[in-house]
Amino acid sequence: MKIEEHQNNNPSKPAQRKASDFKIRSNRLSEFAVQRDYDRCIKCEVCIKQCSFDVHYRDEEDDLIKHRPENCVGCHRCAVMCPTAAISITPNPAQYRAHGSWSGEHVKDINRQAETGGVVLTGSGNDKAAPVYWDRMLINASQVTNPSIDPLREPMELRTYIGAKPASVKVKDGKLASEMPPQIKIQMPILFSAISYGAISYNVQKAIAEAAEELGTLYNTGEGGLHPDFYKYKDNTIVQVASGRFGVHPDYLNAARMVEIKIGQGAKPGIGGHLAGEKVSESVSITRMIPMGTDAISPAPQHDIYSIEDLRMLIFALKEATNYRVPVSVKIAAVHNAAAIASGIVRAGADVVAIDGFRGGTGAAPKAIRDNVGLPIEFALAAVDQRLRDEGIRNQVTLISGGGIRCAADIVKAIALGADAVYIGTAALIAVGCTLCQKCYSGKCNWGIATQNPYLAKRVNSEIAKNRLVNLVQGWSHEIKEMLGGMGINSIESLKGSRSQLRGVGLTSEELDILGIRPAGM
Amino acid sequence: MWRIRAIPEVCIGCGLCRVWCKVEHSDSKNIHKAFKPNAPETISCVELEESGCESFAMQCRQCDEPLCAYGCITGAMTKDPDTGLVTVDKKKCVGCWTCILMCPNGVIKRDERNGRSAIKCDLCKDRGFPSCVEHCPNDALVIEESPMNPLAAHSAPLSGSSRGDENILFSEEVDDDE
Amino acid sequence: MSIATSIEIDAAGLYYKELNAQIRDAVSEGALKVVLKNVTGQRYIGTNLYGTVDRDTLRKLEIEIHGTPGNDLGMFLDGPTITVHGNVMDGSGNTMNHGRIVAHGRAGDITGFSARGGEMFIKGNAGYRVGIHMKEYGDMRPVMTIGGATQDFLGEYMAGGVVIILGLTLKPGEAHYCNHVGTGMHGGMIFLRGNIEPHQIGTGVGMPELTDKDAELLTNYIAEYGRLFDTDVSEIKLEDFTKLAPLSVRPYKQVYAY
Amino acid sequence: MNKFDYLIIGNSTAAVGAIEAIRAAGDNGSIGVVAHETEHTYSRPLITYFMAGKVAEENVYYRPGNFYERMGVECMFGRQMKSVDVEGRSVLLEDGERIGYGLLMIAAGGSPIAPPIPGMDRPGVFFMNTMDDARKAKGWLQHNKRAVVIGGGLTGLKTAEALANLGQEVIVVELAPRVLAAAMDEACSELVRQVLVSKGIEILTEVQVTRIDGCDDSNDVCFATLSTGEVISCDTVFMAIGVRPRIELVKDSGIEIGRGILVDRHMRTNIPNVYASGDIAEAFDPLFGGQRVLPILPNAYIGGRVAGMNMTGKEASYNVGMSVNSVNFFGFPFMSAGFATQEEGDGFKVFKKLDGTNYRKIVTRESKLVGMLISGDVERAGLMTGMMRAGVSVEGMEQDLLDGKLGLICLPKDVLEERIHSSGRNWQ
Repeated sequence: MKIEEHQNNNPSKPAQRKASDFKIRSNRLSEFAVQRDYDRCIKCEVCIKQCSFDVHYRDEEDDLIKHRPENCVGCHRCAVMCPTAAISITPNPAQYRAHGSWSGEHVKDINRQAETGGVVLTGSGNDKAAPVYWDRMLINASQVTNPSIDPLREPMELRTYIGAKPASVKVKDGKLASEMPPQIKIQMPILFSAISYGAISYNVQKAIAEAAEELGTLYNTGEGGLHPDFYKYKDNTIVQVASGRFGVHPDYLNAARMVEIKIGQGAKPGIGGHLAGEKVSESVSITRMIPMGTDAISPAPQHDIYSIEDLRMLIFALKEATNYRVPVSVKIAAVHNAAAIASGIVRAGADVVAIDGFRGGTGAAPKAIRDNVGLPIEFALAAVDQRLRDEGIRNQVTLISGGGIRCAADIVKAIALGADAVYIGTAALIAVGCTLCQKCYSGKCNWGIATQNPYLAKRVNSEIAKNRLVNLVQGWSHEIKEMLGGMGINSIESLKGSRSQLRGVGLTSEELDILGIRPAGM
Repeated sequence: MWRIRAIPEVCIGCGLCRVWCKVEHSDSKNIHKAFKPNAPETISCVELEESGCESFAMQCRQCDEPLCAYGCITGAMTKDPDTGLVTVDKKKCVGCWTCILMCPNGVIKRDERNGRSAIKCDLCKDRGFPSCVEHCPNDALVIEESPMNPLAAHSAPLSGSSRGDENILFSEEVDDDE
Repeated sequence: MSIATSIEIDAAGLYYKELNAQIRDAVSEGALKVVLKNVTGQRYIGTNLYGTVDRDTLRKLEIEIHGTPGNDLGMFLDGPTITVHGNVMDGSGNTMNHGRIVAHGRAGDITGFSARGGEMFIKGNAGYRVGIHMKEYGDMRPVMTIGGATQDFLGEYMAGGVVIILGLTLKPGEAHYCNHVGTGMHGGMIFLRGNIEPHQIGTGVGMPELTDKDAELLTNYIAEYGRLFDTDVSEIKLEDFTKLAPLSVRPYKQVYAY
Repeated sequence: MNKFDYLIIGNSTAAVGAIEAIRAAGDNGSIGVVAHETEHTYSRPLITYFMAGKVAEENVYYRPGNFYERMGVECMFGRQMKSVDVEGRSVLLEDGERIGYGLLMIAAGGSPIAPPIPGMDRPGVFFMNTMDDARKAKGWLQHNKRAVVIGGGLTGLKTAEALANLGQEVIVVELAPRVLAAAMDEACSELVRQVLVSKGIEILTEVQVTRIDGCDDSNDVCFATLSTGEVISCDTVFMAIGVRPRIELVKDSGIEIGRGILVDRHMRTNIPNVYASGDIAEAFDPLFGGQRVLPILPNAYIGGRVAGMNMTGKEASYNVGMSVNSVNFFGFPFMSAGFATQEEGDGFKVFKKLDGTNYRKIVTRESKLVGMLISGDVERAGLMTGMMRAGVSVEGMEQDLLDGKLGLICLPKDVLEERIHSSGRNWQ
């Protein structure tokens, strides 16, 4: 059915048109300054073609390339593509008057809202300088007493099994006699986290899927459904079931190695999501199984889950639908009582619990939520792991943590804190080209990542992107092996939950307690 | 032999191929000097084709049956039997532009900088590797390397004696080699 | 090996997992009709049939339930017809793709949640959030016909599909008691027979006139309801229906500051 | 009797095309070339450039000096063929020698048309058909300064340009109402006229030269009398009325002739082991849809190549031959292809655009491009001949074609795909 827009015309009110009806009156200062070295500029117009925000233009009269800095989002595409490095993008030196309490960002956001009356949107992860606890934990290494291992010459095991582990197993004639819950073997404890087609372009999702295939790990479709072309990567696919239930049907569920129920997302705990209708292209519509051009609304809760009991119902519905063949994961945002919730999830029968910290990425989130709601993943992970151990149910789940994993050391620390594996999302997108300009929600991503505009989406060559992703994960895997070797450990299994390998620096005793680690020097 | 091929699916229409082609075919081979306001005009042998969201770069395909060379009235345009490269001898070219009229891809240009001569993609043979391919930011230009088709030689020496049986050009019955 | 195309299973004392496994086995072995006796709250009936037989065969399969099935009856259903001689609980037809659920009784909450296709017929009343986030896609359009009335949040977030509320359980002149009807609705339509006040309807929902196509659709489904439940529907007049449809496919367009 | 596997009559473009094709096919058979000129193969269109001193003598040659040696060809230059014996597979030369062949290709070209004008034999009257003509004229012109060119066709006008470049006073005399009437329409030929006139060339149309006279004290050219009765003084006369196929060479041989030697799409004559190509042949023009003599260089080479291929047993067909001309006068380019002079009607649609000296005209038939004419901005003109050969529909693109805005990207997907991927061997 086609829905027509109904106009409410009030004939009694005479029409008055003010200047503000035609134009948004902006009191905003440009966020960025564009500097063009005219000695270097060759007027090739590459910058003009590369900028979807219409910053650069040719002034025919002066025969010069000029710019509109007020449009610049700081994505640096022009600067990178300029063949003569003639462009530099810097923070605008003209700033609002410095103020200890009212930052320029506050002033800008207030103006934005005063103009539009809307919720301030943003993309990618929390950019505030909240403490990153990874940076305050240091990893141990062996010296003399326990020899370190050289991973270049000696076997080093990063293989990880995703799935619930029974409390005990029976072995008969040297073989496993117990029936095991479904397990997925991955080659390294790194998975690509949920990023939906719709939020990102086809080519990026394809690159991620292919990278997962090549690396022997898994990627997650997010809640955007599975494009028909991507069924061929099913051995490496995690499909998500979220509140929007987009593209969820028996084929989809049975195409996957794992099904994940998405309760929450680190960047926007407690709220749903709206994929704007203009991003619902034909291909996205096929994938999400909704009409083109309509908003794809993911409600805040899943309306069949109002309790842990309801969650159990959905978990087992999915197990029934997949005939108990695949593990079922439940992903939650790291929130204050994450430990108790995780305990409930395990008791509800989930095989995997994924916890997403507050620095996790998003394609679109209200800024107020992204920057102020949730918990650092380090605390949530430590608390969840501890709680599950205390309750004696830690073995019943695989714990995956995500949300701001930036490097191999973060992964080593996460595993030492109790994770079985990590989800990487933003890091993967950076490998593909993302420069964290945070304009994902605009659909105009100049790097071709967070867009459905075919002109922009072509900018990601999935072959190049796949290779970069593979390189990144392989590089990290090497580093993890080096660190393990340094600790004298030859298997990632042995590091799991081994918090004695970590020491805190500059942390309060409460923080150390929560993390379950000792201060450096002790 | 080498050929450059466009991959329209990932061509982003940035035009850097054109920029670097101009640089390579300038006197200075320096990007700043080549584009200086008073520098001699620079010519790109790459044609960036764009229509809406679609784009690709096209340069000489070094045809096995080069109509440009067949139409050349002076013998300046030839296909090298060893490298497969279709080249123009600037000393011989008189600028009649028959090659421009013959090339179905429209990738031969007029070069009137020092006397009239046709100019076309030379695979940057002085440079060793085509600059447009090297500078394409998205691998939308690739080098295809294929064995030289003996029949494709425009003017082959007597020694080449491999006698293939395939039909060639002009023939309705022809199956393309791909 | 041959198997009767109709098979009867006594569900008494069976855990849902065992019951569903038995149904799956029966269908795998060629049963085209499965009759379940003494069903007492077993969940997910019809959910696990993916991959048993080909899609066309699945579409011919009939499951007849005597007793009261548990939650999520026919969740992810993709083909079969389920007839329940009794009430159904919460989440019937949850994320259903194709098929038919006929309940000779009442239905619980979130009936037809997120359904993308198929048909549901509920003889009596239904609970809260009925038809929530129903969708449609291509030629798939779920249609839910409810003989009685429903609780609040009927058709919340509806993105497609059709909900028909016949209001047969209301006393003459009695108004519908559901509030917040169609909150966040951005697709699909609701046909509601009987009185409803504007304050009961969510913002962004309009009341356009019935089109000829609507009338045809209603007539067909009312007739089918009458046939399935052996009910006289001659009293049901098209002019007693209110049609509810969203004013925009982008209800939250204005919420954000760019 | 001397015998060759391949005997080629003629030493110009078509002959070179055939020789190169035979050798490219890896065939080492013996090749003999008989030509009445004594020159190494040279480019006929360049002789006016040579006369004007724009092209050095060594650059007039179409192939390097060691070409015949490298190709293993035995040259019999300065010798005229007299007749062919298709039964006995041999050729009789004027000097009496008989040469046998396995396969024969006749590529003897055309000879200039000599109108019966009194005074044609006077010193100072030249043709402009061979290198020898150009050489002789070049010497003559050193001490003369006023020339009449009879014929306003391509050769005539290129001769006029060369003469003007040499500082001669030039008068072109053309029988038709305008110059280049065969290749161009009125608007375009007017542009050519303007270019020539601006360089001081005088152009007389709808007149003929009726006689050429000497002076009292000399037999040399002195005056030319026009059909109008006007007498103009001049010291040189160039005959550039045109060429016609030298079909008299095969008269009564059994080889079928029309206006030229009739050949099929394999450039084979009615006699199985006799081929013909170049200006002497009357070959298939796909656009025209029939046999035509098209004496232009690209077709000569391609025809020669096709003949060469077929002679070695590699099947190839001549499908791309159509009329194409690219010429410039004093640096100002003109191009034409196919039905360039066609006007609206007879199922043709014609679109024109004149902008200063830039002229564009396209001709379509059943929405396919079948002709074009461009002056000035000739950038990417090959796209259009490519479209003509590919036979793609240009419906709706006419304006873009006129504006020169059309690119390959506008081609139908399958054609474009072929262009991007093909190795350039199969231009239908």
